[in-house]
Formats: sequence, structure tokens, C-alpha cells
Amino acid sequence: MIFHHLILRVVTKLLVGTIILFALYVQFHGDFSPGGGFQAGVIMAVAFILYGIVFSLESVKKVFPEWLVHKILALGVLIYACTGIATMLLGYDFLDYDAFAPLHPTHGQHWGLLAIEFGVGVTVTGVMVAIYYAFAGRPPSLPDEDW
Amino acid sequence: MISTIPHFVFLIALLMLFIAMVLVLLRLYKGPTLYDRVLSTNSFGTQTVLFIGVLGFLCERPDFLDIALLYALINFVSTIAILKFFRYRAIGDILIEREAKK
Amino acid sequence: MLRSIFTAIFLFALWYLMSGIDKTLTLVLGAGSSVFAVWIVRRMDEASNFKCLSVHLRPIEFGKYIFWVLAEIAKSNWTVIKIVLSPNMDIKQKMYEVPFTQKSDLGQAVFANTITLTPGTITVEVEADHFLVHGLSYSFDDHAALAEMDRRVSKTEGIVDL
Amino acid sequence: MNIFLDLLQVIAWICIFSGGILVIIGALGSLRFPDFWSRLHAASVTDSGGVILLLLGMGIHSGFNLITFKLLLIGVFLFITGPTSSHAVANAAWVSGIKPLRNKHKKPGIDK
Repeated sequence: MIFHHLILRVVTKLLVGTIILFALYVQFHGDFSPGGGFQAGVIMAVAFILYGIVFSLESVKKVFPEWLVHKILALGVLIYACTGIATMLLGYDFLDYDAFAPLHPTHGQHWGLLAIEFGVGVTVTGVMVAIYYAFAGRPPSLPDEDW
Repeated sequence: MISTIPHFVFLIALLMLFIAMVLVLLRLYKGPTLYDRVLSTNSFGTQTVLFIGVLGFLCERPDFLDIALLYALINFVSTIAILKFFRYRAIGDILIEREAKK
Repeated sequence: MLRSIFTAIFLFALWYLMSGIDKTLTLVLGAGSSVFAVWIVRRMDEASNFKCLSVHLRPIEFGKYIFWVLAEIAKSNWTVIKIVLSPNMDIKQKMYEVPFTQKSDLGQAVFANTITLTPGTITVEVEADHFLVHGLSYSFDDHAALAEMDRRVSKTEGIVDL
Repeated sequence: MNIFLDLLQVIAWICIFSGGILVIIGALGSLRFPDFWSRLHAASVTDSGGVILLLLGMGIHSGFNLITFKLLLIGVFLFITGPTSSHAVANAAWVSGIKPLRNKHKKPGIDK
């Protein structure tokens, strides 16, 4: 049954790695070019969604299990909050990034933004994949091989 | 003098892409079948990618190319997703008819 | 294993060419990202029933093939443009079967995508040993042209096996 | 040297201009053609010729640097995904039973 959707499957296999790399590129270049956590999370989720659409929902659930999605969703918020609390523990205001490098405020801003954006990206990935699972997990009216 | 010509050329290219987008939208409005509409949505997306690229050159902000790449990606995935979704819906309708016969 | 290393190097080169920033932090993040991407791709390969994509391509032959395809695209674009602009559009549509001789999945996908990329012909369905192709202005020469393309794609398949 | 650079610029403008014309022709074809299967071919003019010429023109205009590489990346990406999505549309239409028009003088419509 491979040949029915051969082109889609080969192209997906070729593209998925590049899409994940592009997501991480947008994630970590938020301060040089347009982008940041929100876009990066959506692109990362798109890689999994494309894989789930072209292959089956079970195989994407093997790659990115459902319990992990819910854990990751909370982990992002935790990273965000912990960054803020870390700045407070260092004696500054909540989310005052100067705390990370008091001598070089620019560097401090850079590190703080990187951490915050990472938290946002992780949460958005989790939310998008969770929405996809919730929609696609309804009982199918057709086996996945027949479409 | 010569530095204003690129500006002009990019402006004309934007205008052409805009006309093409309007023509494709007309097909999207008229298209008799669902697949005509999906096709015109897809080529509208390709034209939007080119539009964003040219706009980035016109504004002298090549960062727009990242957004163009992102748009091309989303366009591809959404086309595949729409096709799969409508395939399911058609089957769902048949199931509903079967249940109605019972 | 060799395949994973090559993929990681390729992805890191892509990262560097996209960002163009030489700072240590960015390069370290890039290396980490490419390793992460390779890890996810390997997991995906293991999870699906369609196993690893085998890559059999000769780079130099493939480069020559790309230039040949660009010339073909120019020619067939001209044909389709003439049909679009002529007042009575002279369309002779036909569905016909095109046999393929490629052995790997990637080669077949390259051939099918090249058929679709040249305006005037579109791959509609992939069967076990042939493609179903829809032609816009069908003439008997199309079979010979597509057989030529098939021969050239088969030539790009080769010994490089990752 | 200077004349050579100016010549390159002129080539870039010609490429962008003709790429725009090709995109318009593709859109016009998808508006004029009688049925779904012929419209697929008109859309593929935009996907191949228009994309090549516009990206080539922009690449020559920017000179050789990282922007050119990004344009090349967009070109390769569109070259992989464009044919794939039009194949997917054609395949879905074929499976759902839309057949090509046999006679070109027939009214356009769906043969079920």
C-alpha cells in the first residue's frame, strides 16, 4: 500500500527535519529577525501535524506521546515563571533581566529574553499539538489507509 | 536617478502580483467544484509568498524572507489538511445517510 | 549512524547559512538544534511502518539533471502560455499511463514531481509500475519525451547509499 | 566593471518583470480554462515559471550574499511542495470521480 501516497510520504520524510530546524532557528533568532516563541511553537507543531496527517495518528503519538504533550504544556509556563522568580531571588524585580548580568545589562536582557521565548515556544508547541490530538482523536469513520 | 528604478520595478511587480491574486480570487468565488477552490487557494498562497518577498525588497527589509518561507510551509500543510478533512467529511455524509435509512 | 551524522552536518550548514551570525552562543544553539532535529527524525522513522527513506543519488548527475529540467520547464511553459493566450483554447486532454524504471522510492518521487513541475503534464495517481498522467495538449510525442525524462532520472540513481 | 554591474541590474529587472507577467498569465489561465483538469496546468505555470523568474530576478538584484541563499531556499521549498500539493489536489479530485472533458465544445461541468 506504499505506492498510493508515495509522493506525499517521501516529501514529508524529506521536509520534516528541515521544518524542525527552521522552527528552532526562528526560536533562537527572535532578537535578530522577526519571529520568536509564538511562531516557533506553531512551526514546531506543524512538523508533528504534517507527520500525523500524512502518516497515521498512532505513529505521531508514538513519537510525541499524549502524556508528554500535557507535561510539556505546563513546563513552558514553569520556565517562564522560574525566570521571573530567579530574577526576584537575585534581588531585582519580577522579570527584570538585568539581574543575569549586572555589569552588562544588554547581555542580561539577551539571556532573559532567550529563556522567556523558550518557555513561550514550548507552551505553544504543546497547545497546538494538544488541539490537533483533540480534533483528530475523534472516532474515525474511515480507516486511515483508505483516504 | 538610477537608484529610483528598482523601486519602480518592484512596485510594478507588486501591482502585477496583486492583479493575479484578484484573478485567482475570482476563480475561488466562481469555482464550480470544491477542488477548484482548493487549487485556487493553493496558488493564492504561492502568489502571497512571492508578494511578501517582493515587498521585503521594496521596503529594504530582507527579514521578510523568513516570513515568506513560513507562509510557504503553512500553505503546503493547510492544503494537505483541507484535502484530508474533506475526504473524511464526504465519507461522514454517506454514513449519516446510511443511518437515516435505518 | 553515518546517515544521521551526514543529516546533522547538513542541517547545521543550513542553520549557519540562514543565520549568518558568528557568535559562540548561536553556533552552540545551532549544533544542539540540528542534533535534536535528527533525533526526532530518527524517532519518526522508527514509529511509522514506512521505514527509512533510502537515498540513492549521484550528486553530479543530479546537478546535470536539474539544468536539463530547467530547459524543459522553459519549453513547456511556452507551450502552455501559447494555449492560454490563444483566443480559441486548443485543449486536447488525455489521461495516459507512463511506465517508470526507478527502483528507489526517492527516485520515483523525483520523477513524479518533475512530471508535475513541467506545465502541461500532471501526475494523478501512482500505481505499482506506472504513473497515471494527465496531459493538457496531448500528442503522440509526449510518450517519447516522458520516456527520455524517465531515462534521465534513472541515470541519477546510483551507488551513494546512506 | 560598472557597466557590467548595471547590465546585471537590467537583467534582474527584466527577470522580475517577465516573472510578474507569467504569474498574471497563470492566474488568467486558471480563470479562462473550461474545466478543473486544465486549470491545474494553468496554476502550474505560476508554480514553475513565475517562481523561477521572480526569485532569480530578486537574487541577481541583491548580489551574492546570505539573502541570495534564503531566496534559493524558498525556491527549493516551493519546488518540492508546489508539485506535491497540486498532485494531492489532482489525486483527490480523481478519486472523488471528477473526469476530464472529452469534447472541448461541451459546456464545462462535472461528470459524475
